[in-house]
Amino acid sequence: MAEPINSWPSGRSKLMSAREAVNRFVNDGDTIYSGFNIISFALTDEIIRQGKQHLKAVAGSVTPNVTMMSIAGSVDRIETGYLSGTLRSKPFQEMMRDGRVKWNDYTNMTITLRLMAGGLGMPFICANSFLGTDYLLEETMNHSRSLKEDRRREDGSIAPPYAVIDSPFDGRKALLYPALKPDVAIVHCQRADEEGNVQVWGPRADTKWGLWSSRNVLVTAEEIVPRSVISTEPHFTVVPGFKVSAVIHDPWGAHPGGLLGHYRADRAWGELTGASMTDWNSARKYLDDWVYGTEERAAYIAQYRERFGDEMLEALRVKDFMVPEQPAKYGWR
Amino acid sequence: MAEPINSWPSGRSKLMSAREAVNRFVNDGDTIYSGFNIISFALTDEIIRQGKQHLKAVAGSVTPNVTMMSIAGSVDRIETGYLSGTLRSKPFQEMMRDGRVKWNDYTNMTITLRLMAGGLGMPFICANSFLGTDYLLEETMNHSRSLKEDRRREDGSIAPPYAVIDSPFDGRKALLYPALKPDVAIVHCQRADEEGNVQVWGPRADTKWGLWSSRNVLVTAEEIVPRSVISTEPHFTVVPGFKVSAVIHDPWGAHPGGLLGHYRADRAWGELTGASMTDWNSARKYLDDWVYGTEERAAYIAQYRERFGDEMLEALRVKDFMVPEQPAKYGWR
Amino acid sequence: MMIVATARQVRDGESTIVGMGPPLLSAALAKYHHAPNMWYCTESGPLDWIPTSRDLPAPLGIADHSLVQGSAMSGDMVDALGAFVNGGWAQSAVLQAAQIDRFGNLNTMLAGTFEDPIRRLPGTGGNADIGASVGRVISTMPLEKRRFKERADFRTTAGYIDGPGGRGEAGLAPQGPNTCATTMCVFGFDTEDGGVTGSCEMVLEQLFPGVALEEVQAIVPWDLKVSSELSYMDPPTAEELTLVRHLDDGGNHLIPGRY
Amino acid sequence: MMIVATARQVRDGESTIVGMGPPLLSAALAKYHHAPNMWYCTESGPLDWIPTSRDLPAPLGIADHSLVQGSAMSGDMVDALGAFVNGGWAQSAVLQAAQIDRFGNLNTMLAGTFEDPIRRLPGTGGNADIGASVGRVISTMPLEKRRFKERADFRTTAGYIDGPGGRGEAGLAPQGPNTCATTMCVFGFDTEDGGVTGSCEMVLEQLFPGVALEEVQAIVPWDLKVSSELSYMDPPTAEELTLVRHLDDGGNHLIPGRY
Repeated sequence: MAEPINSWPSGRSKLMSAREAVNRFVNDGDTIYSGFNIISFALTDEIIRQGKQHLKAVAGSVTPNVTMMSIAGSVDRIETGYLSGTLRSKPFQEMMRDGRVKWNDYTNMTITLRLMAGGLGMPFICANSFLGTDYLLEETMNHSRSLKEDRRREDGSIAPPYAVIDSPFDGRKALLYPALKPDVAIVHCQRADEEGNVQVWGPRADTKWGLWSSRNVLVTAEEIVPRSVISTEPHFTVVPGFKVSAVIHDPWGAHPGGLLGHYRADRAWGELTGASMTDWNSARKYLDDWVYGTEERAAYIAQYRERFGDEMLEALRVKDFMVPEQPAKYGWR
Repeated sequence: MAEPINSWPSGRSKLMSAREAVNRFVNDGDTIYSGFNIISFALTDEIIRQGKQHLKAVAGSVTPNVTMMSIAGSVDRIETGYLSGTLRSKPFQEMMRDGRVKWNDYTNMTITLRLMAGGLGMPFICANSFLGTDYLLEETMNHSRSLKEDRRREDGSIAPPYAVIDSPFDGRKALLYPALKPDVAIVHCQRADEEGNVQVWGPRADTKWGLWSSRNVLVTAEEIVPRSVISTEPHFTVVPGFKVSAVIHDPWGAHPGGLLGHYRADRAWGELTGASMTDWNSARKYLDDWVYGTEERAAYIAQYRERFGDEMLEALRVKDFMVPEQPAKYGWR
Repeated sequence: MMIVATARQVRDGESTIVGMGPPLLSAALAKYHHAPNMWYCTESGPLDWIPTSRDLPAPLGIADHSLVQGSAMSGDMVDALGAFVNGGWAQSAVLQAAQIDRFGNLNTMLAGTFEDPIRRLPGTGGNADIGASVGRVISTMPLEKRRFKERADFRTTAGYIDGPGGRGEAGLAPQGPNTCATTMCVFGFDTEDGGVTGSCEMVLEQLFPGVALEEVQAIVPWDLKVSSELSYMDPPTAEELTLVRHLDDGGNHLIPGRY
Repeated sequence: MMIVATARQVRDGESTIVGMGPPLLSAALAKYHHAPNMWYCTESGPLDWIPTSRDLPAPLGIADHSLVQGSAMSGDMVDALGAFVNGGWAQSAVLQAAQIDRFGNLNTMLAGTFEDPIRRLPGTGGNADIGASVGRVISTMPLEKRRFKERADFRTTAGYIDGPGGRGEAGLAPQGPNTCATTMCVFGFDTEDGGVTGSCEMVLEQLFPGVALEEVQAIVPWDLKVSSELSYMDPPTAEELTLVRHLDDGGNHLIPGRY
């Protein structure tokens, strides 16, 4: 299972711009872990700006950033348990009907476990989730817009997206799902240091295994902190520096999504951007204005401030913090 | 995979004495997750005092407490990756040779993964670890002191301790290990609340999955804290209250082992107790004096203070604490 | 009414996995009202949420930041759907779905057929994971013709599958009675012992005040079983109604005509 | 000398999983001396340990509390052995073992045969997990007759198994060159490309100062390959020796005659 380690820049610093990171580490055709809970809209926008193509998006649930990447022509394949924004977006529904977007379905848990299996170097992992459902029907597994080509084996045959075997231990049915090993992960996090030690807290969903399973990890961080901040709270680290290819300092990188401890989701703006994905014209207008029309996250935020006023943005900032009643004691001598 | 939930006392409090906990929740013949990193010597001693028999001890590595339980006649079966104390203890070597103690071998990782599989409701899990080794030889898997009877299937045949199959996805060899679901887990932790929310920090080894996979979880806690202490640092919780059967307030419950943030391992005393396990006479003398001769952890500690002086014990206390340089911000509005 | 009817199915002392949408509100209502000791858990990781103040609204999503404050454990999806649900520790679940069928199978996948869908729905999320492992699934959805089908257009989440013995044959554990709470009535399932005997069919158990049996029968497309103890649900109390409105701060959950 | 010889095999910039015993000291020496940017990780969970002060001794165990202070990540065994090692992110490993054989297989299981053991050893710990997945395994043990065998009494940890192609046949990835550092010399392995070609046999590469080739040959029981570039190892520097003694505070690692 040992695979070549991703090479990192000389020295330990991986600090760079989103532009450089996407340029160096995202290739056409890549499978991309695109986040579930804390989304890097900063990196999403950059992928669209650089016109990356034929990406496959994977995550427990894929979120509005995937709808956006699909409409912009960057994502044409999806493996997930939940498609947020499907119902409202006519362009997205259209692409799923006519086969411009292909997919196979999983669940929140099975995608998470498939990422975990990829991260742990396992070929597959077990879960009951689809026993007794229509997912196991041949016409579901290999429907006309399914990812058959992605599952082609060396001998030309097509591997199934999930398979039932008899357990060699107790003979009972076991349903297996293949490991997922994305080429690249994009996420936003509360903080990281220059070396790429990434810290996330709050509901983590599939973040940790999305990062461990991906060959290249690109992270936008709300704050870049010294190593000593990381190592005095080492329990918040989800992946250590050697696992990370690029660290980008992009405050508000999750906007219009929220970031625990920093800002609430911008629900009004999220509604608006979501609404603009409902048809092709408004979607293109949004992309022109807010993605192609801005050069980086800082420019996007500047434009937001300019159009709506600082107050609109600042009103999202979290002001009320939870304080540990009795901080855990770390000490050994 | 849904199994009956362990019944808990009415109300949410699970606070009780070690005596009550072991009496209610440990049965002869049980498989017991006995800890790897933070050992509950308090519960170990109580199990020996109550004369529990035919227990099977499992953990990534089993530690001196298992040697002790074996010599005392409580443990006669072991599944682990590492037997600490094997080399020095003649009684233990003797019992392994003459079949009084039976075992199958795994590794630190595969036991941890087997516990994880048990905790996640999976029948088995994959790992390469034994490919190309003598563990896969028939004479190793079913050696004369191996746990064949524990692996007997309903139809009378013997299931293997690990099995190689061809992956239904890519056809490559995959080595499977069966899930482990202990009947009971015993561990010590830094703190818990009355409801059984257990918090552990520092190197956790296999603790989390040992607790999730076990039907009954018995925890001795260095400190019993209010719920609000738990919920203002919810990231330290390894299992929530509904997963726990008994919480015991037993300060110094890990002694002579150490507890991060509270006390260092008592290396001198650990050496002495380890040395007393080297032959039957000194082992029995130790058990009479320190296990059967004390009624509970508090009595053990009182006896220690009496014999060696308060200073010996107090010298182990941790005095030097690490302070978060920039505490993680939890806040959402 | 649907929110209240669903909440009343949530029992005190039970560990519960709460799904997206109206279930978040129903379970919060139960927690504030009659089930203070239920364990309120969502799939993104927060386990045992106890709101730190009665002023707090219900969470808006399964990863709502408000769930962090007051939770006993902040884990991830492996902990919540893997260890808690698949590991067999969730005693009940509250889920929404687009369709339900005669044997309690849920559909959150599509309307129509796979190759010619009327509409592609978002997918199962955690519902299939939960349906496979949780004994007591409480589903909730408006009582509408397109939602109640003799066979779901697509079975995303196993109920009793094709009837008695269906779960065992599929490789799943039998499960306890399910419930489906709607905008007009509450259904149970005819299976005393969890899918082994009994018809495993949906059974009408409670009508909302003012709803006639025939109205329900007109919507449900198969020959609906009716409980011999069919009763009218007690109307929501003033306390329940006040709590629901308070918990739905901002009106995000209570979409007109759909609760 | 063995400690120093082992430390010299640890490269700067490499992510390394460090095993129990002397490896903890050797890797700490490397970290302090020539490899400040190696990632020092142990299997119980601490990843990327950077001692907060040069006064600190080497950790005494893989879960030593001193590893918490200064580590970038405090995970568990799933993170360390699972994600880091089995996931393919550990570039090298430093391990102790009781026996090694001609093809670099390690034994930490027993001396003698399974049914009639001379001694039951503690078992593999994480060694088998590491041997299956890590490319560059640096093992370390005293050069003694009972430890060097043509075939290990029990193969707990896959080296090149039976020789060229052995790993591929077993279902493992081929691996890079191993190293074995002893109390008298350093061995490499005859496999340029990681177990595909070459004899995959142990090759004597460096002798400690004052050790004669014949002394080594007298201990190793098979016809030992000797590198055409056989050299004498540079003696430990004053700095290395000072560091070792400082790091072995309390004398727990340096057992007379076994380093």
